[in-house]
Amino acid sequence: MADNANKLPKDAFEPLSDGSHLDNERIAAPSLTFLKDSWRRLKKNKAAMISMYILIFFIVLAFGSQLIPSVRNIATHPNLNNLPPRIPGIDIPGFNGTLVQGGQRVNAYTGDAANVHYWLGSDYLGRDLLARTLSGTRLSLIIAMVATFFDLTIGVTYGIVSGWKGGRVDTFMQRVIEIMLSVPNLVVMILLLLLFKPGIGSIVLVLAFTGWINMARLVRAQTLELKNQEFVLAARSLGQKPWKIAFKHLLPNLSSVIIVNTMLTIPNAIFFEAFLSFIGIGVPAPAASLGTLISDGQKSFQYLPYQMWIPAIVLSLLMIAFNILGDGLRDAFDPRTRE
Amino acid sequence: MENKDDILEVRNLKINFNTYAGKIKAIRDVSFDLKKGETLAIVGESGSGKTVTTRSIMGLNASNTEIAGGSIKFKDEEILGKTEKELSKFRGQYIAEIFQDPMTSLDPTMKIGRQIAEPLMIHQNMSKDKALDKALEMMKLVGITNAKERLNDYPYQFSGGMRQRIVIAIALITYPEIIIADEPTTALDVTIQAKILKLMKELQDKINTSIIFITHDLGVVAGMADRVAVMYAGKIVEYGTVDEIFYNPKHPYTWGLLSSMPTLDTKSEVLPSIPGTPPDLLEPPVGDAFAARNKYALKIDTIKQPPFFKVSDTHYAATWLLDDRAPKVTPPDEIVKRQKHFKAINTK
Amino acid sequence: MVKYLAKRIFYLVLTLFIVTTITFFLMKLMPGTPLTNQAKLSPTEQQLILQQYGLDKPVWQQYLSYLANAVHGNFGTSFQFSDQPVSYLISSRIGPSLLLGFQAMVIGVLLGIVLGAFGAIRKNTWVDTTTTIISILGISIPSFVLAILLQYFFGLKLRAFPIAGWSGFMYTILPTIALAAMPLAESARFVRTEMVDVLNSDYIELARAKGLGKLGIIYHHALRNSLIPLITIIGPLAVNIMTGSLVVENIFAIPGIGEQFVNSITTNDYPTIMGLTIVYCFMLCVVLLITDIVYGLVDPRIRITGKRD
Amino acid sequence: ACGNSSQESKSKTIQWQESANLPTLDVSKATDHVSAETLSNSNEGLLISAKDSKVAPGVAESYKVSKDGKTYTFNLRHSKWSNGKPVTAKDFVYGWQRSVAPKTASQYSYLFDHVKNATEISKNKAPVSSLGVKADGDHKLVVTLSKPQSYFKYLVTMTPFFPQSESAVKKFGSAYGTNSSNMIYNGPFKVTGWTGTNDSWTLTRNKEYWNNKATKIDGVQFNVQKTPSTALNEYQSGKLDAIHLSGAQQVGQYKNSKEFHNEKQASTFYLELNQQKDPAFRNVNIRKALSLAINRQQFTKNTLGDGSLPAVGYVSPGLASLNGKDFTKDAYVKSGVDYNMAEAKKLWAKGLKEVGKKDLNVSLLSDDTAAGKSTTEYLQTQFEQLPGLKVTNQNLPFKSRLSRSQNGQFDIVVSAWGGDFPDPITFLTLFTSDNSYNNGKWKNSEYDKFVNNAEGQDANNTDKRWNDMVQAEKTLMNDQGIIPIYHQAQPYAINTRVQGVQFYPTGSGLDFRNASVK
Amino acid sequence: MEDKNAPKILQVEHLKQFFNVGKPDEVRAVNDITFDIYKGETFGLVGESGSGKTTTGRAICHLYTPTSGKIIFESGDVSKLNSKDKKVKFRRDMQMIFQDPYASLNPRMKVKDIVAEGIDINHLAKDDDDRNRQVEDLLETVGLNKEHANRYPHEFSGGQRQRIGIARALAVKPKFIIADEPISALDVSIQAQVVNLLKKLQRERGLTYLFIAHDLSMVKYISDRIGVMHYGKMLEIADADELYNHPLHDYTRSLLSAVPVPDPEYERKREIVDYDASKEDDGQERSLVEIAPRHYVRATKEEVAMYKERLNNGK
Ligand SMILES: Nc1ncnc2c1ncn2[C@@H]1O[C@H](COP(=O)(O)OP(=O)(O)OP(=O)(O)O)[C@@H](O)[C@H]1O
Ligand SMILES: Nc1ncnc2c1ncn2[C@@H]1O[C@H](COP(=O)(O)OP(=O)(O)OP(=O)(O)O)[C@@H](O)[C@H]1O
Ligand SMILES: [Mg+2]
Ligand SMILES: [Mg+2]
Repeated sequence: MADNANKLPKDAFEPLSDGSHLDNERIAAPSLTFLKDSWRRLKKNKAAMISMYILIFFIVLAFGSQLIPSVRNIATHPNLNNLPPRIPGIDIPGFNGTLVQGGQRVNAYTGDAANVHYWLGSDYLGRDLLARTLSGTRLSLIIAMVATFFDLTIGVTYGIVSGWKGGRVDTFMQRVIEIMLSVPNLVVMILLLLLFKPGIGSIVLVLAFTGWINMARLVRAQTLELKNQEFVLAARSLGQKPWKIAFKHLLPNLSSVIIVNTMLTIPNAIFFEAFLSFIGIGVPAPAASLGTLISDGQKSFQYLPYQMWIPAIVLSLLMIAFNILGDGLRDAFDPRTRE
Repeated sequence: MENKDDILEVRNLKINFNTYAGKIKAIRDVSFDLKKGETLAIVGESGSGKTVTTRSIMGLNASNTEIAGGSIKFKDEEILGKTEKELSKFRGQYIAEIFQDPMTSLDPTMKIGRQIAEPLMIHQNMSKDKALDKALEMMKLVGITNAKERLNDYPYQFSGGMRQRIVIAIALITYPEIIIADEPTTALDVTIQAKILKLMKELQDKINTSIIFITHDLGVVAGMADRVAVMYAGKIVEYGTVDEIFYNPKHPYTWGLLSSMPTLDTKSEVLPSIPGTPPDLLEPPVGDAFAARNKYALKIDTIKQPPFFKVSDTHYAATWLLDDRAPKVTPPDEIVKRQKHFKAINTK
Repeated sequence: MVKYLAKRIFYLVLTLFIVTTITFFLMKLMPGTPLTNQAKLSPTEQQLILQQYGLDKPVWQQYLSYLANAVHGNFGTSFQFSDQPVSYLISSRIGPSLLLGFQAMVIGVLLGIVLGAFGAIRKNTWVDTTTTIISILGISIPSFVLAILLQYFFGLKLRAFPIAGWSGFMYTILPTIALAAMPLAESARFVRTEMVDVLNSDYIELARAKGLGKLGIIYHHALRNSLIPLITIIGPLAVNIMTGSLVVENIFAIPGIGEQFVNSITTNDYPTIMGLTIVYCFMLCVVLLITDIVYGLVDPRIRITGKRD
Repeated sequence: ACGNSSQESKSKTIQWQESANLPTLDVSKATDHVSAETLSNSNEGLLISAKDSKVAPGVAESYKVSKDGKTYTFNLRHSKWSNGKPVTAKDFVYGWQRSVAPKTASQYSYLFDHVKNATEISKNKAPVSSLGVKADGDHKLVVTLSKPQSYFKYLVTMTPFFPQSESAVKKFGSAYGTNSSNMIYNGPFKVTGWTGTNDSWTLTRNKEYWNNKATKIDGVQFNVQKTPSTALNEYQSGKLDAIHLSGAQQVGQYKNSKEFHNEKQASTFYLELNQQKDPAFRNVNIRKALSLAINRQQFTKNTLGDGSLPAVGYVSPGLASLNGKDFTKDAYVKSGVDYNMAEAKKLWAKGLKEVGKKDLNVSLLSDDTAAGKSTTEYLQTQFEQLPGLKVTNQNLPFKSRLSRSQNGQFDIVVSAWGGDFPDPITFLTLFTSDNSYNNGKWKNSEYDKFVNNAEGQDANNTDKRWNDMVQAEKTLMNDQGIIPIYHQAQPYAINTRVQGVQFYPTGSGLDFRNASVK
Repeated sequence: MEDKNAPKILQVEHLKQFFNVGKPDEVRAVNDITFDIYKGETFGLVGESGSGKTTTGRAICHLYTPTSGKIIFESGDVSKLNSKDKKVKFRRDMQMIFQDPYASLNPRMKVKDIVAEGIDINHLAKDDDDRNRQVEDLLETVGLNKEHANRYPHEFSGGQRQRIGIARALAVKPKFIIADEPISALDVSIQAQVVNLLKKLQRERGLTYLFIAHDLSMVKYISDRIGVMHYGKMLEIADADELYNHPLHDYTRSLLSAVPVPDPEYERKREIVDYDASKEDDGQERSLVEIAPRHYVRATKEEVAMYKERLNNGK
């Protein structure tokens, strides 16, 4: 087992006694914050990244397109109604302005319409469906986001208070949640919507009213856990004020739960808005959300399938993208998946 | 090193883990063997590769494991490379494992009688009733009172110490040839730990099994082991009989470990500690991995990994200090004291 | 356990009471009365009609008598169907809804378990990917879109199933699928996560160390431990199905209470809306109670100590 | 499933779509069209509706009207109830009394207002027995009116005037008419299979009907299908023989087919402007401007597209005619229903100046149905072309809409009126100053005078009465008291195997007496 | 190290700390304990898991409101700190060091901000520069580099994190530190680093420690006096050597007999002494009695004699 140390330097067996080699508190790895680290992991998740780009695409498109006057103020052209999609230069059935009528594919762009192009068709009032879909997407997103913002603030506050206070306060607050949970939320929404004047505000309110419970429960559970974490105790033993603890210690550590849950609440809100619109108690006309567009399109699905397909696909894509991104973020934030 | 009654031989084991950050070289050339009926303790600090080593003996590696080389032979039968199905014949039957955390290693929804009996039903095709009878015996053996009534209890109805006894019963029920105990008492209180350790020794005598005992508590090692292997950064740095390691350690890391632990009569104002932290196994240093924390380091330590130097037939250490060319160094006081004691027993 | 049950039932009653009270007063705030042709009725007749519906008394009296009647399952008379007690309306229509809901729940959850379990066992393989895609689609495609598509393609184009209506098993298939998609997706996701967790747990490791084969581990240890928590999402899934049934019953013309609920909303049939609201809450409460009891029975930790967090 | 549909098509039962549930079979309480459609085939009054605004003999073989137009004598035929008991004049007396009695709270009791003492009875000021209807033996019924009513013959075809068997009403008690077995029938069909709440029920041949041999079909099954697209799917798969077509697409698809039936209805959709809430609407130029801004042609053709007709006035065309000339021709006022945006803008500017306003913010209230939404959306775009006008749409469920219009909580409301019987007066009474359906509170003494004359002093004089009504309509249109938009039609797709189903624009609407199946 | 005549810095009198009072799951985590800690000493607290050590520590630090009993810190009753100033002062004077190096540092804060939290709360820094300087000093004091200030906790090893925790506690210049198992989560090789640091700080700053642990060798090494807890009760208090050499209470004896020692010969000879806790459940009144000077045992009146004898036999 002995070694032939021929090639070793002469002083190989000199002690390194000056201690210079004992550079022991050095940290080699580059500094990575939690968010950077999570981001790195998220970037590895292709589906989540694609979803994120899809969402960015839709959001930019839906909001950016509002700068175009014809999208912001959608004109009606009763004479150019129910035209199928026609995109200049594209000649695939479904996008070339033809539709099946009485078993035959005919060109719908005749007469007045001969020279117009509705890329995604027009609706029963001759409104551009592309513009309508964009506005609808925007409206759905706004409703969902505002509602989510409300239920986020309500839910987070409720959860933190309930978890942090503990004791009787917590018990009472949990009872309230239990009771709210044993009422189907859609029923509550419908009852409230019957009461309020139908409109975007009411829908937001109604969505917010029922949406926060999940967030509150998650935040409470997490708060309960964090509350007894030693770093919170440390802050308390330093005399930190409770509200500062909430902001400096709890919130940042709740952020991943909150972000993930928000990502999953938004599609939920989108869904409920669409649902309410679909059963006819959603946003009032002429404002259109994806739900009302689907509801409108559904009526003539057999003949003008594009009127439902387009908003339905956009809606589903949004939901899918939010869900996948939410899942992806959960994985990215979850330290257990850190390898 | 070859020995007739070796029942397990690990040779030049190299294991890597593929992770986001890169390849973690967790086990870097580990060799040891285990004799019939003996207890081999593996000590070393967190992350030194103790668990990974034993997991590969069980064939229970994580999915991102890459076995980069070496062999593990159980009674001359190669274990590495066996399929999951073949491995499951070994597990529980010839090689059993006692896990660290008694609170999480039992199925919360299965009656403990059944959990104990399960290996028999798997490996010996025993009927459930018969297996349960055996389980009952085993429960008595590991010191569970009212064993009969408790056969149908669920894990949460037991205290931590009792659960660990159950876990031991599960490991023992097939009278395996090797028991791997990965920190079986770390989660327990000292008084319970003492009882469990005693129980393990008694049972070992009874069924003449070999134990690989993993821990980082040198006190426990002193009580349990026949032989000791000290691991550092994915390598064994010193191994020998328990007396050799405790009374005549040769590796500076072993020195550090032994002297940084106060005994009940340590009086010195400052404990000789090992500075710094273990190296990052993503990029293990060239040369001796311990060099950066070693105040006895030689220049060669930063250049070349030390080979094993033989101290006695049973005692080897991987440190350049044992090379003839190395300067003589004085170990810490505590070690000097121990070495004196070693001389004393050996001359006796 | 008995004490726990008593407590739960107390909360059930309390919930129903609160819900009844809130809906009652909400309804009082709504416009519209049973008098459609109000304008053409003489005051005497108007008075008589209001009397018939008990709307002539002060609100608090109406409230008390409503409560008293509701306890006996009497929710007054429908505005929409003349002389038809709401309780009869509900009882005669609840059957199809329960059947559909039950079928959807069973199919959704069972398939969900299978998918979720396979996904977890074959984690990070194409099986897992497929499972994930199915469950994401199930969660993301609204039931009403799914129902319309199913009806169009399987009912009209392929003629594989009846388009709509309610006369026999064949008629339940499409609506069941439409309703089951969400529970399927949710439970598949849930089971997958649970199972992945369980499969990473120490006791599964111990089971492997015992020499148990893959199937044995899944069958004896992993399944039970990952399915028990599934019980906790049955309640939310039931809510899902209830939600879905509102449109799915409408689209498939199923004479159920979901269809009736939407119908009552559009006809301002307040007594029916109230009655159905209470019935929905009651059903959900019962589902929650049952799942709670079942959870206690299957999870020994709760069965024996009667404690839960 | 495909199997049964072909089998069904061979049966002599017609599969008919209904878009709403059947609320009741109690003839006194039925107010909606589903009950009317069912009951007018399962029960029969003294007379029955016939083509061209005529009436045909029903239970009454013949009838006589006294000179002063106040006494009607009906001679009843020997006919039976579905339980085998004879239908007698007493059943009519009982039935009418029941419909009028305040206790019944029939919402149609106002139809009896010309029958002697009816109004007093409904106000509980006279006993029910004092109602001006008497049985003269089993087969003669004498009706006394308080004033002449030339259209009384139409009224007796309606459900509240149907006979009712006292013994049956007593027997079934409060459950009378709440399901198909708690009811007896004297019409060509019996209702079966209605539990009171379910979504389908059947008219089955009534063997006891006096003219049973004329009935050619076994029955009609009504299927409630509220989702139009589903109904269409079911029609195409052969499960339904007849469906309501909904929306331009469905109509467009069948417009040129033999299956297409566009049934005109005596129903007009019009705008009421709330003059009480918005003083600006008291200005006639503003009202006219709004009316002229509506392109009714374009709206009905492109936007609604469901076969409805652009409004030609308030009273719907084809409802009534005198000497072969339709009422609407006589009473046509072009400016009331014209489209002329340039003129509209001019009048609008003028009107605004007159009321001293620069702009106007109004809400437009309508139903939350598909047609309701299209209407508001269309009107909004048209109206907003008038400078300074801002329109907010409000689409509410029917009853909410109704209660808001009746309580004056609206600026502009899309109202609809369906004539009860084929006489213009069924429309015209609505806009007298104090009529409770006059939601906009448009007041015009001229108009009131014409309507009162038609109902009062000229009631028994056909020509004068006609002229009164023509003048009333013209006054309404000239002053733009309301803004008519369109006359509704109900388009159907009916399988060609089904023949002879009769539609009427008013009242029951649907008659299977002569229907046959190939 | 310890001045035998030092004044008391902390007096705990009949402290009771129950949880879920009045509910079926009531826990009597600390049940009537009394002890004093002298200025400048290290008081070790040992006992098995669940015996109430942590609860005692937290109650003293006023993280819990005691169920009953008194905690007097530097002549002030902790539960009666009515003025804001007093509270602030108390919070500065008494600090905690925690067990879990992973849970005790907020993962979302930079080391700099973690360490400076106490400085910020008490406005101890004049300006940002001063704050940074103080943080750097503290980091150096605990043997870390000042470059570490801008990093996040997860980038550090367990021992380093524990030292950051110590720096945080030191930032407010406390007099008294409760160290709740500060080393039990650390590797043997790292434990000594932290213990040495704690000892050095005590020497330099005259700190008083309440040192909680279940590793008896380490407790003995670091403590001047030791209290033994069991089931929420204090069973024995004595000077460290005295306790180890002459344990009186059966539980202490059992505990000591179970301590593993890195000495194979000793281990081979080990005799485990069993302890039966039910012996104390006889309903008799017990309290801490001073059997020998500074050596207290929880005993009934009758048992006192027995313990005295035991002590004499042992010597
Ligand atoms: N599945 C894995 N993926 C990546 N790295 C792993 C994996 N399993 C173990 N490691 C790494 O391998 C090294 C050795 O780990 P091992 O668990 O064997 O240490 P140990 O000696 O048992 O430590 P402890 O005393 O903490 O149990 C560690 O650096 C660990 O991070
Ligand atoms: N907030 C709390 N609510 C309820 N019970 C508690 C709470 N904190 C502690 N306990 C209970 O009080 C008892 C004493 O706990 P404590 O943490 O003080 O023990 P310990 O001696 O520190 O144990 P360990 O060595 O495990 O840290 C335990 O039974 C524990 O479960
Ligand atoms: Mg390990
Ligand atoms: Mg503790």
